[in-house]
Amino acid sequence: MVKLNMVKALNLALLQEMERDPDVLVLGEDVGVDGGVFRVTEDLHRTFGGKRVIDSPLAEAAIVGTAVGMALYGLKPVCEIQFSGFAFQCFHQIENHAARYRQRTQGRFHCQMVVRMPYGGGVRALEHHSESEEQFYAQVPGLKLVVPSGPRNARALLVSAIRDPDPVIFFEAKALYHAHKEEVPEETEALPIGQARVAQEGRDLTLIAYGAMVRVALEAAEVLRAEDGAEAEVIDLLTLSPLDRETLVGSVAKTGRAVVVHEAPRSFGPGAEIAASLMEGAFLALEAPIRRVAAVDVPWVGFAREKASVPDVPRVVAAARETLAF
Amino acid sequence: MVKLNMVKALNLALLQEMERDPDVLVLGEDVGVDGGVFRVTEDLHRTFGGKRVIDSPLAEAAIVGTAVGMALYGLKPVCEIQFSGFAFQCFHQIENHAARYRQRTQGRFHCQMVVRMPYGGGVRALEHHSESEEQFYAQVPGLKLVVPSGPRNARALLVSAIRDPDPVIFFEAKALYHAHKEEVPEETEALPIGQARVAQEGRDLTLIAYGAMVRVALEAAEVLRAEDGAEAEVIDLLTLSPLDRETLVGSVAKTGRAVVVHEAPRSFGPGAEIAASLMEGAFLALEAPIRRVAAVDVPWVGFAREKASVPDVPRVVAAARETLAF
Amino acid sequence: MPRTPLDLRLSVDHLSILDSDGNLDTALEPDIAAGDLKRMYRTMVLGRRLDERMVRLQRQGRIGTFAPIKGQEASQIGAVATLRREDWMVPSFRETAAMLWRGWPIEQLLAFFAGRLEGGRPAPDQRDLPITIPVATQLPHAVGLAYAAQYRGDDAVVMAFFGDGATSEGDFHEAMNFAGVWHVPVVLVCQNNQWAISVPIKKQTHSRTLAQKALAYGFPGIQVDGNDVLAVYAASREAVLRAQAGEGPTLIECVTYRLGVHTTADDPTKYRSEAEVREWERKDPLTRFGAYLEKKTLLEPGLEEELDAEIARAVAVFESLPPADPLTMFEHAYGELPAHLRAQRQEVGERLARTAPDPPAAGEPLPPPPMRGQRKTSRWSN
Amino acid sequence: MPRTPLDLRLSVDHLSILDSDGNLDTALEPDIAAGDLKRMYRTMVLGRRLDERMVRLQRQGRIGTFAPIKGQEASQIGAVATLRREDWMVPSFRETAAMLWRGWPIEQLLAFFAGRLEGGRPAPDQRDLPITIPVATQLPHAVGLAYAAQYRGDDAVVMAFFGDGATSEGDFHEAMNFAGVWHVPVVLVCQNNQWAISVPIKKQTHSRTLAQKALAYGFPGIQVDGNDVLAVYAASREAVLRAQAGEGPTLIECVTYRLGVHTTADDPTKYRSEAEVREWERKDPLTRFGAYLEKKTLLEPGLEEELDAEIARAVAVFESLPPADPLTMFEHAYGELPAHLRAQRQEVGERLARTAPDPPAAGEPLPPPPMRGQRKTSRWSN
Ligand SMILES: Cc1ncc(C[n+]2csc(CCOP(=O)(O)OP(=O)(O)O)c2C)c(N)n1
Ligand SMILES: Cc1ncc(C[n+]2csc(CCOP(=O)(O)OP(=O)(O)O)c2C)c(N)n1
Ligand SMILES: [Mg+2]
Ligand SMILES: [Mg+2]
Repeated sequence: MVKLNMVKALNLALLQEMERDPDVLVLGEDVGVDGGVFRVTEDLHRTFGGKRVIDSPLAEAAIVGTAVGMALYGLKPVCEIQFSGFAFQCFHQIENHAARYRQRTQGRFHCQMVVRMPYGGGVRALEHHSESEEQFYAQVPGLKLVVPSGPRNARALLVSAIRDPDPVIFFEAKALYHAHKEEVPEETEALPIGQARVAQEGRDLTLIAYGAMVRVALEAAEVLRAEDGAEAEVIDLLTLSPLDRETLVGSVAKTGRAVVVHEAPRSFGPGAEIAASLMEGAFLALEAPIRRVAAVDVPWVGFAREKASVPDVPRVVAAARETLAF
Repeated sequence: MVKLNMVKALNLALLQEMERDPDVLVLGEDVGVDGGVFRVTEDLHRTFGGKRVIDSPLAEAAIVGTAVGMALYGLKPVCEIQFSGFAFQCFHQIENHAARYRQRTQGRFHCQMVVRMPYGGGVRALEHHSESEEQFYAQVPGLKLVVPSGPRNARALLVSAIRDPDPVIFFEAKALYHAHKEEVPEETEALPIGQARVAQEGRDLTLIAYGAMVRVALEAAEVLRAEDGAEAEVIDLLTLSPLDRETLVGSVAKTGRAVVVHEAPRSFGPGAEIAASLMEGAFLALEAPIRRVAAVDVPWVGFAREKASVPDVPRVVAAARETLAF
Repeated sequence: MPRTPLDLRLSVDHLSILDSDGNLDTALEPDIAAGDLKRMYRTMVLGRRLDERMVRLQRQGRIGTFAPIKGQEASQIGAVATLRREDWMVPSFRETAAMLWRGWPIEQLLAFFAGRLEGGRPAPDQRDLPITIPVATQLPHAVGLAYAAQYRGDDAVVMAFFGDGATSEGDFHEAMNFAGVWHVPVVLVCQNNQWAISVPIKKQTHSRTLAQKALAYGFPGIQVDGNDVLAVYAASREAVLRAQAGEGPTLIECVTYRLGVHTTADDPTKYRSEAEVREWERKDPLTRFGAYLEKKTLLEPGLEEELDAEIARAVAVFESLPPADPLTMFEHAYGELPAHLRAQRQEVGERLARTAPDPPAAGEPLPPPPMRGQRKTSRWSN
Repeated sequence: MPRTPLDLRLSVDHLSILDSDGNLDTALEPDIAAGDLKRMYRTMVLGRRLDERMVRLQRQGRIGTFAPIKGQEASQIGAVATLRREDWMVPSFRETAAMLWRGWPIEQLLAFFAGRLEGGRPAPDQRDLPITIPVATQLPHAVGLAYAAQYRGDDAVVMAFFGDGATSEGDFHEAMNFAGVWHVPVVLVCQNNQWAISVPIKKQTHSRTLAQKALAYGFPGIQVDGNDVLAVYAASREAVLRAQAGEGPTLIECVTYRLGVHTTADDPTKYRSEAEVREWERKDPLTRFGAYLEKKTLLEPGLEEELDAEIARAVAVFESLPPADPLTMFEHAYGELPAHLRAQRQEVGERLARTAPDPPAAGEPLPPPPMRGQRKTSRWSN
């Protein structure tokens, strides 16, 4: 066991998968000599050389598009998009192709590839550097979308993503990169994609979150326990798509109440699917409407105003109290 | 009054708005001499010339990107993207810029522009020519998303979209282009953006649809009336974003039951937001979970199998019956 | 050096070997075995005949919209004929002749245009990508394939096709730039057929040639007479050999013409003159190559009938395909079907079992599509 | 014509007027009024000093990450100095000097980098776009503005800035191509500062110059010594006059160097050598232009102190800005606030009224951001 922050944990996953499988390679802007602007690919260039850790020209569509070609050949590229805000430049390559080659060729080809990108706020960054675009990927059939919540599961999920035969979009919350360290086993470990984690059991209400919001949900649960004597179950989705409806429905069937928390804007966001799925799966158990705590529906608020938009503990607690009191 | 199909009705809107306002211009692939591959811009080139009806090079990002520049100058461009399946090429220009300039410049500049695109299936077309991507636009703050359901409202909404000070994404269901004709007044008429239409009143259940699915919902309502004696209220959204939650909640508060119908894939689709909003707004009135009838969650099924995926009358009727029987 | 022209050696050649008047530049004439010449001609004619048959199938509602190749046979066959089986071919959506050369069964192409997913499946050992519809988006894939070949130390070359219109897309640019920087074994074949639907090349770009666009990426571009199969072959062969020798990418601009409709939903009389079409008909690549073969006594008598019979057999196979089973639409969405799709498949299965009559077989006529199309144009009315 | 070089006149000039050894090509020396020369120099120095002040503000947590301009002052000022107020300026994210020239108040730039929306608002009569962060995406806007000017019959010229890395993006290509086809009055100024973060120009493209990329679009490209403000001015003036005269677009490649960090979150010692930086420090645009002005006795004594005082005043204004009112975040999302945003605004308002203490004022130090950054590099440690 070593204690690692999320950056180092992700780095370890890349290092070990590359050691294990010569078909795994890394490409993106500044991922080589510089080690990535967040240092997730640090030292890989030194270890594996410029042919396997490719400092690409500044062009997201070609990063993903050439990775699609590599994957069709049988390689397993891991792309880094510097910030999720710049991934719309390659969205057509993801939607038109990465997600579809398997079906288009009826299994003759497929795209075993990962597209990693840092997302989310809380880092005092400029426009396009703080947004949460997970919904755009969650809704694309043919893709998987993984959002880890801490160093250990980030490492284990990245290992799974690299080994997964389908294209995986891997969202890394910038706010978590250096937030805390965790014990991470030196031996490679993998976590199943598509499976949510019950981060904390409880019977009065279910708090549903992913990425950086898991910590917020856990802290809110703590407040609820301490101040309201309410036991919240906290679900950490880990994978957004395919969504683990079974775990969600199981929890809400028990608690009858739920609050979904995310950094993406509220309208037409991931919380909508979660709420709709819960209504379908646990209608008769519902004692209150499922609430969504999310960012406001405006383009970008500027980091000077960000705190008023992104969910925080008091907002989750307030929503939970309303739900409990319904 | 003249009887027009939807293509001609849209053409009339463009013609009249261009006559009325010299700042309105049209650009896109094949919109000029050819009159658009669906003929929506027919004759405009002859009437207004190549400087106002621009046959652009084949590049969606530049079509929208230059239109953004034109709008910043004060013009009112109407872009045509040949098929919605090719709009991901310009998605970054839409999301990064068209949707944001107003806020980014705190009102100093804004993008009064329309991006029209044909969407949806039912026309035996190849991949990327049959998909329904409305959710991608519905969820972008700063945009409006309009989806007409017939010639007359298409014309009136396009007029409003062109006059609207904000960027409007205008989805035209290909299946409706030649589906039927309607009386359309010769005088310009406009319909408010953001307002749904109660296409048919009813008290037993609410069917919610837009675009080509409105007809399916109306026919399903007819079957329910005839065979089940059930009175369905049918809501034609017309605008997806901003969503007219008031009309939706008002209806479901009355009926207690709802089925949402759309051609987009089910998971994380527009139906999720509608269902979630209804749960929030009409929880106590709900007698059954809100059902979603939508396309299956696979990339593209091929038109030989399309019928099994896209909602049709029997599927809507079946979902309505389950909802009524819940 | 105050204001000095930089010595950048920016130049572009034009290559023509067999012109439309039958003049042959024997010094440049490529050395192609008789059997290969015959197979090239055969595939060009097959492409042309299949085109015509497909238009009829489309009119009858048996297949959907497709993009005919008439006039572009030399650009396609001259290029792919230089590939080995272990090389890769990356088509756009108008490469029927090239795909036939590469071994795609006719009935599979028909299935593709009948909206059946089965149509897009390359054979297990075939190094071809399927048809790509979004313009220019296949070009980064070609560059990625070439990178992978180089990475693995394989000898394979990648050849990608695209049109004049495609050069305007960002993906063309990004792919070209990556190809240059990575110095990969890729041959980029642009079929400049003068039109992108209704948009003429003059409205597409202000550069005088498309070949010169390669100069922006630091690798060679060459312009060839795309209706001259020998010139296309010679330029492609040179490019393929350069690629194999590790000398990087080449852009080849084939100057050709689309003699027919853009797709079966298009009406070219709206945007171009009969006279222009007549002009190009005189440069027909088949006529020219046929005359060349005639001189070499390589023309096979009865070829057209033989090919028509081959087409007829394939159409029969296509028409006897069992109806598309809707449940298979779930099959290759993911490597393994996730829970929500298992549920959806079950739901569709139950629904079909309850209600649906068998869908029409692949070859059965379908109702006319509600979208515009099927305009009769003079060029297709014969 | 079997294999013939096409006569395409593909060439690119390099322009240099005042070199780093002080040699002046008097024949090419642009005729700039003394007052303008002084204002140019003043703005270049202001840009450099502000850079340094902003680094300190960033270190103190008073503003967030930003991109310093040190070394690129000549490329920016030589270019914008040729614009009239009615012309348009379209920056990327590293044009502080150009923005100062165009009248952006210092305190507003500081507000921008403090994450305040107010920072992005151009003055009512100002024809500048705000900072654009996604690389190259502003270039189509510039072309659209130029089209609109032409459409309206206005005389305005549009000048857009971008970096070497930006030339790899699809948007660069598409904008260049539209500019060529539409023949619009736009001047495209590429500041080739040799690096895109850690990626050197050699990994960015295989073409020997960036200027030659214009040839792919059928309009002129010129390479200039970007540390020579006179050369940049001369080339820009020519391009602006061409644009005004209806002669279409020009690409100008300014060969320059980023002497500092990419942004305050960057550590250039990871990817480039001290020696390279020293080399370029000897070509410092300020030194060179200063010496030129000295000979003309146009150097103003006490300039630096004066500018520092100007900066200090602006910092004081910035620091006394009232705290950002969160409720205003709804203000310009749409022309008119839709119902769901009215509801959200009300919700936020109630929440703030209940709970939130006043957010810190703009100038108050904030806790260090959790993201990597603020590495001290030798170049900024003095
Ligand atoms: C990204 C994208 N935009 C638009 C289209 C619609 N479209 C299909 S073919 C075509 C013209 C293509 O022109 P060109 O590249 O010259 O190829 P050609 O059709 O002449 O073979 C267009 C605009 C598309 N398929 N993909
Ligand atoms: C589309 C996009 N991708 C990535 C980034 C992250 N990024 C910011 S600046 C930069 C490098 C830009 O290089 P260049 O164009 O040479 O400009 P310079 O920074 O040297 O001024 C990158 C990759 C971005 N802002 N936008
Ligand atoms: Mg073409
Ligand atoms: Mg640079």
